[in-house]
Amino acid sequence: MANIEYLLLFLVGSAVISYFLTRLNSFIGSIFTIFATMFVFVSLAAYGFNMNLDTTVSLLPWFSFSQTYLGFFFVIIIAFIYLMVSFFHPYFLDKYPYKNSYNLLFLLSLAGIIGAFYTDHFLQLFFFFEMIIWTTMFLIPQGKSREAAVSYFGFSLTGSVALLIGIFVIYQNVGRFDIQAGLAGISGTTSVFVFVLFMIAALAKLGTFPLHIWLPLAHGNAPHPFSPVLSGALVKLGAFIGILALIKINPIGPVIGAIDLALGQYIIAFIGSLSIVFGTLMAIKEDDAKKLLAYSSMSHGGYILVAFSALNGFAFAGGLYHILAHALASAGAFMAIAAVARATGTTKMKELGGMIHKMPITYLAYLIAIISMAGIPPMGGFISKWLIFQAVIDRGMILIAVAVFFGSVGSFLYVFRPLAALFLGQEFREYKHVKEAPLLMLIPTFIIMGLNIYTGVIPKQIIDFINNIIGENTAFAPVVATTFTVTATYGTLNAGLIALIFGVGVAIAFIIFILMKKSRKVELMDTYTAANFVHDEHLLHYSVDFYAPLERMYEKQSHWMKKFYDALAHKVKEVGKLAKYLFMSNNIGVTLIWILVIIVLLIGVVAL
Amino acid sequence: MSAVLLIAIPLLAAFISILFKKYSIYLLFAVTIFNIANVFLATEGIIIIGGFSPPLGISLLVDTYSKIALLLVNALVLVIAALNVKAYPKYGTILLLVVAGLNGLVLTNDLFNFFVFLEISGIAAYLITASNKKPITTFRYLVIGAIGSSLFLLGLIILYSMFGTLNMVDMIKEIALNNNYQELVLPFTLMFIGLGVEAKLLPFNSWVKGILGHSNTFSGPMIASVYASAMGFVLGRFITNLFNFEGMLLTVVLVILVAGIVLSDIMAFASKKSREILLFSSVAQASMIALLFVNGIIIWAVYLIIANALSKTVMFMIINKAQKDVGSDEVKSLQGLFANNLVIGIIFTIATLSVMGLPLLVGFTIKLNFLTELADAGQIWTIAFILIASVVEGIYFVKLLLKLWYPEGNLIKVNYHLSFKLVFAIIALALLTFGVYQAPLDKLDNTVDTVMEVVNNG
Amino acid sequence: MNSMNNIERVKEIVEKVAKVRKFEQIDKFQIAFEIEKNDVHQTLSALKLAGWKQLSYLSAIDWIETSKFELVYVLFNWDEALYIQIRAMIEREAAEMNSIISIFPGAKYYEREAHEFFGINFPGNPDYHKQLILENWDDIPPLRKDFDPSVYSDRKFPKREYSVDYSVKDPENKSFEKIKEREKRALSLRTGGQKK
Amino acid sequence: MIVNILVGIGIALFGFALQTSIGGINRKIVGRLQKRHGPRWYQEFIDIFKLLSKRGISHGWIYDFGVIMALGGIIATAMFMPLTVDIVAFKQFDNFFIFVYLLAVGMLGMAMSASGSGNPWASIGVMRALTTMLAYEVPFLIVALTIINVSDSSSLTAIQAFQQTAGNNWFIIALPLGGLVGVLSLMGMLGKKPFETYIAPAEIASGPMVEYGGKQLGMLFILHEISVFIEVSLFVHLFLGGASNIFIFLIKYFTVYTVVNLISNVNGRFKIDQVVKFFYKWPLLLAIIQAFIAIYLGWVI
Amino acid sequence: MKSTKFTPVPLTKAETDKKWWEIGDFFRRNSLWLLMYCTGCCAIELPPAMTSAYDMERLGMGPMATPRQADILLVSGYLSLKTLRRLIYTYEQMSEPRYVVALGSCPINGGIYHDSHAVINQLDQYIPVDVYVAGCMPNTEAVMNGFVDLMDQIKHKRANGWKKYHENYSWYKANQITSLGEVDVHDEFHE
Repeated sequence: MANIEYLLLFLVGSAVISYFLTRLNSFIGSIFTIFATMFVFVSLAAYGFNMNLDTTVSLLPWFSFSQTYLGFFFVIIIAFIYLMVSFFHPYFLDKYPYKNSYNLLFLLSLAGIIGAFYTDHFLQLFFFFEMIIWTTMFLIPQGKSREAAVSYFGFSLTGSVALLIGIFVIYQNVGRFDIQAGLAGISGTTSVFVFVLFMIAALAKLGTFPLHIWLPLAHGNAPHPFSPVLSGALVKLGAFIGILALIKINPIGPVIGAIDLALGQYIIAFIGSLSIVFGTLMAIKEDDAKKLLAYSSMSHGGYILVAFSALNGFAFAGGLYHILAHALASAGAFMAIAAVARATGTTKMKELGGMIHKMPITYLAYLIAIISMAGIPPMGGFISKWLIFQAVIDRGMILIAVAVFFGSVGSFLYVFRPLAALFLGQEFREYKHVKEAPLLMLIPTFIIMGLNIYTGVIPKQIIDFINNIIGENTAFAPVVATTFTVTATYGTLNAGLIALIFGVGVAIAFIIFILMKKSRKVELMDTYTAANFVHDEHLLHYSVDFYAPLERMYEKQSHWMKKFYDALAHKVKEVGKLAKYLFMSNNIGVTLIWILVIIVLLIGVVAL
Repeated sequence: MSAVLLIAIPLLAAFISILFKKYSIYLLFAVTIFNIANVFLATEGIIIIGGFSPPLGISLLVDTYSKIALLLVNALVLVIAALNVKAYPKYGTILLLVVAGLNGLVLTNDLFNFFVFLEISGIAAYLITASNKKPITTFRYLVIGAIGSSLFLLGLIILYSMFGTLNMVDMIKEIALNNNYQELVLPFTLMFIGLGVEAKLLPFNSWVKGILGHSNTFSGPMIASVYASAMGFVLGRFITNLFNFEGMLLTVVLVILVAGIVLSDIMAFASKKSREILLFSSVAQASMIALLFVNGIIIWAVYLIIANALSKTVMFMIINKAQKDVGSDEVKSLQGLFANNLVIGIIFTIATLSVMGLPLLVGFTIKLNFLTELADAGQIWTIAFILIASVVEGIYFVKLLLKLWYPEGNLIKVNYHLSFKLVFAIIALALLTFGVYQAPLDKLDNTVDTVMEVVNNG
Repeated sequence: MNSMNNIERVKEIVEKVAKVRKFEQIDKFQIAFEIEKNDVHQTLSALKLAGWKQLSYLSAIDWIETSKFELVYVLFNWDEALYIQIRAMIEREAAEMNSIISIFPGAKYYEREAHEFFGINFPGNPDYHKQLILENWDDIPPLRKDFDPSVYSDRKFPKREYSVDYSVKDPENKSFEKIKEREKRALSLRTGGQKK
Repeated sequence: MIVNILVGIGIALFGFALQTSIGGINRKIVGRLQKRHGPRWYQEFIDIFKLLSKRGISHGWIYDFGVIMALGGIIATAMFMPLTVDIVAFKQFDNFFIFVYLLAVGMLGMAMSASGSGNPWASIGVMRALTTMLAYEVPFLIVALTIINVSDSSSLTAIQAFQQTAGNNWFIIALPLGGLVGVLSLMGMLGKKPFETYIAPAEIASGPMVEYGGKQLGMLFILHEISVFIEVSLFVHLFLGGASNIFIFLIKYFTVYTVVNLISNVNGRFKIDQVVKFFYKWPLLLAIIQAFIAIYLGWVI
Repeated sequence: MKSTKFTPVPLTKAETDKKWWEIGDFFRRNSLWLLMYCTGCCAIELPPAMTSAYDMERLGMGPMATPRQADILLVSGYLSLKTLRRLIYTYEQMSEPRYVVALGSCPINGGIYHDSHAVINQLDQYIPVDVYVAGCMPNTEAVMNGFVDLMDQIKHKRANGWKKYHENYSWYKANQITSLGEVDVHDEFHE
């Protein structure tokens, strides 16, 4: 019987041990981290599924833990992503300035995550949140930029501060810090206040529209093995708070007649759709592969928000399914890009091309990840998007539907850009020596590929677990699902059948291919160039400004948000300088004036 | 071993140490160790000196609150003096004066006597800041300090004229009888401003930028942690017992304090020099402490004073030592300070994280608890402002930390003496253990300050 | 502003700068000066200042009899409609002419072409010797008069004789003589009357 | 299940044969339009089989795998397509979104093998194809949303049945603006002249197909025929009330394809950003207005 | 008396291939795609061939953009050295079986440029040519006739220029090298 408290202490202990082990030799340290995360994941999976983790507390008396299906759903996904990514550590750690602290902070943040999702006390939730924030904040600058870590910390801190103020507002009204009771206990204007504060926290952590500046910076510049964790796992914390705010608190504001949805929920859905559109447009324009995937996580965060704010059983199930599918897909994609970056040293699409010839397995991993990310049938992304579409259509939210459809089609565009610019196209001379990623790195890629397909073809087990969550947290009807099919308001989707028929189609095409004559092998440079003799691969590789005509249309508007936040920071500095001038001036007279002002103020005030 | 020795011995030693200059610093060590020992042995309660009855005679009040203050002040002075024994050997006598003055401040129950000790410690402070080699800033500090203490005296005189007694306990009894609060506003404001100047509250502390901005490894910690914590304790005692603000006065004081927190954090956000960042952060902490006392959260204010004093000593010492070796305290020029002294880096990070109030460190538990208490007191807007200020604080501290951790261009050569590392490691360890293991913090509670007890039952 | 006084104006400019060996008015809008080889640079810069900002063309003519190359610089003025040709004779053996890139940067490719087709060297032009139009040329510059293209054609391009198997009704009809006559005339035309 | 699969394959084959012959007939009609004879009606068959008989070239395994995956995806989509209300391979699984997204698999396969061929023109062609898809897809899906919301099911057979029931008439009449948007996006989907930016033979040497020859090009022609069959029959089922028996389906199919083909033959070709600007101006606006009217105000003719 | 019962005679591998090849020939000759390599002045004859006057599409023929897709390489007019180099590169890029149709007299014997240093005299020294259409700019009917001849040749399995190119590849290459120096050329503009 695994005890949550022992797991936490085990993690903190193994974090310290891995610190010293990595000081010895980074390979051994990383291997130890792999085993530590594996132990945690296995014990969570073994005992967590049927909810019999022991939550008694002996060594740390002021902590209190409780098991919920919702919490377990998040923990198992994030722990799985941590395990998969830890396989990458042995090969990446030597390049980082403070490599021995890397493993320490990695395991500490995992401990924070397990704690955050297993606690039922608001302050402990905040305790673990803050712990996750500052541990991950120290991991990001090991990559390329310091500014990314500062903006990540700034936005996450705003989020968690809003969360804390919300917690205290609840405490003031309900008098207790219990999560379930607290959220249920509030109503009227305080629930609006708490809803707004919790949504700020959710938007900041999810990296959706208004508070998304840190997302591309942090994911783009984080160390290569850490961005899958950042986008696959840590973004999901925001989703968790989003669920608390959107589902647990009863709907906010007047109900809009046409789509009978509360106004608060509709505003969040609108923000979600804004972030889908904005994320897609920015991703189409992006040249750095990791920043592109960051913007895609932003747009998928928008999907999750739309799903949870649609207040519909299928949308809620679709949202949870999407969290799982997106976590796997974006982790897979980021890991593929990390493998490429390790081999070539850059993630810029301008400098890369033709990676498929040297790294075919990484290519397959990336292909399956983006098929799921774009929501195309055989993979998990399609089922979750299908469920969300059902809810959006059922409610008839037209503007949200425009954004959701734009996002699903646009995601096809920007996921294809790295595929074409990075993997396909001409093979550059300077990457001739590049070899496929080592075996230890391929294990997680294979596992995630398998899982992507599994979530796409057999939705039953996942839908059943989601039904537990629905039963536990909401009053919606559970989603009916047999082994291969999922039924929603507008008809059933037979995922297994689609995969089977797809297989049949490919078989037919393969037969046609085999019957005909064998085609002549021709190397890549021998292409039709209107008979010009071109000898340099770079001239024949089309990857810079891939969607140039599309990008030109919204070139100017794409920097508004960044300018807004820079201006905000600048304004705060201005106020600081003004205050310094007012209060900290060098001549003593100013202080005297302030003293007199206060005295006169008080006398005047009291006397009147 | 009555508490009077805590004041008498240092004074006596101060005069003796003038005779043999070289050994004055070792005399200081002896006196502070004696004081620390004496604090544990001292008997609690009111101590009358010279047999005069309350309205005239000088009396001391000893309770756990003042014991904690004494312990903190003497320990810090010992540590700081020990660490700077090579750099600043000749400050033995002045330090003895400091110890005498601050002990007096904390212990005295007689308001006029409080003013006297305020003057003694002020003079000692001016002499210490003289070591900054920046006479203009010390002069500015001297003038504002003098104004502050004279305002305090003016307030005291008004009170004396109204109630005829100088003894704090009697004064509180008299005030309790007098029902007209209008008259008390003027003296309380004057005394609050007088103490505010010394305790670095926002509108009155323009001297802090000059003093701490050009501080060194000796004057920085002394002003930023020893004096700050002493004045914090004293201000706390006055606010909770004497002033008990109410009505319009309370709102104005609250506005001053909250504005103090938010504005000083924003000023820190806007400053480029690392020492300026630290000094504005300590100004913010001072206003926070005063705010807690105003809301009657005594025990968490005490812990905040202790934690802030310890972390500020560590941070000021590290930054000042680096500034001395590098020459300028611009954050750009200190870039990559921790690249090759890792231990110091970890210690500085732990101290900063504790000041910011992040988990696993004592700062977090303190912040969470005093916010809960504020929530109990129904002050949601104050919580909101404190937390918004903590966001700004978080951002500028993280910017500072990341600049210090990650070098750009050539590495700077700063080495710290082993003693530095040892002492700071102990402090950092304390911050960490009390962050994780919170049981001991819950042993004490608001009854630490027994002034009201003494007032009620004689 | 008719072109007559323009021509007078141009004549003065050129006479001031160079010794004009021959002046010729080709048509209403085109005049030509023949000057010494080493006056070319001054005249070109003078005319450029006067408004003839564009070097329209630079070509060479191979006078094989007097073994001279004649370089023709054609200048064009956007404001007044008047073409000016500056002609200069240079030696045919080891022909050389200082490059005018400093005056007209556009001349870079004309000089390269002149070198490729005539073999004239242009010191001062950094890459005049590089290949521009002809690829892998392995014979003397083709536009020289002493180069015979048909010899080159027979040498380089493999040829097979077509079997003449077309049937003609009466073998003696005059079409044969007509064809032979036409071939002889074409042959004389092509070789400039040298070969009978 | 095997029977359904065989029926599906039959439908896919029928679709291929139907579209290829109708394509041939249309080439003759266009010929007649331009006062010339035009090819035989089975010319498209001959072209395809000629291509399959030639020995093409291959640029590596992704070049071939992409084509196989593309054709496989498109055949799979065609297998789901219902011909009439009762001729359908998988009774209640012919969901509308399967067609939109399995077409995307076909598109992805072709795009992958085109960029895998290493020719910059192919990548530019793929980029233009994806951008055009982004343009015409969103208005079409909004209209589909209205149709699904009104007919209360997303399975094509149910939508057909809804339109064929006595009370209500075809969606092209019931939702007039939706019908107009449907036609425009159908032309975008088919890649017909005004929106034929990605097979622009003059500009980018037939776009993605630049490196294909022999059997790969043959397979891509089959893919093109079957995808045209899917798109046109999708239009027929969504807007023209599907068909109760096969002959009505043939007639409707022929009229739709010929009308679209004739429109396309009198049009020039848009630039790629004009296509996107056009689709995001009028069709999207009409689709939203139609959705607003149909769902909120309930005015369905 | 031969038995009228139909007994299937097992065909050998070669016979089945031949049988398939004949069927393939039917398709190849009824859908000939042109790669219009408009080198010289004879190219002006093709628009009328495609438009309503002569309508090439009747024969199943149509213009194609790239050599990979085309069956016929249509050389219309004189071939300078530089164009020949590109023509050979394009010819080798075409998918097999491929045919070459040469319009005008220039590919036959150099035409009016027979004595020029830049224009080659006989095209079939460098690549195998299946159909010549003589005439210094042959009439459109002549061009259409040429195509019909090609279809006829395919029918009777005589249009195997591409096989000849493989068989005496070295001879063709030798001729190309003598005339062109080398086929692949590096110039500063495409480096």
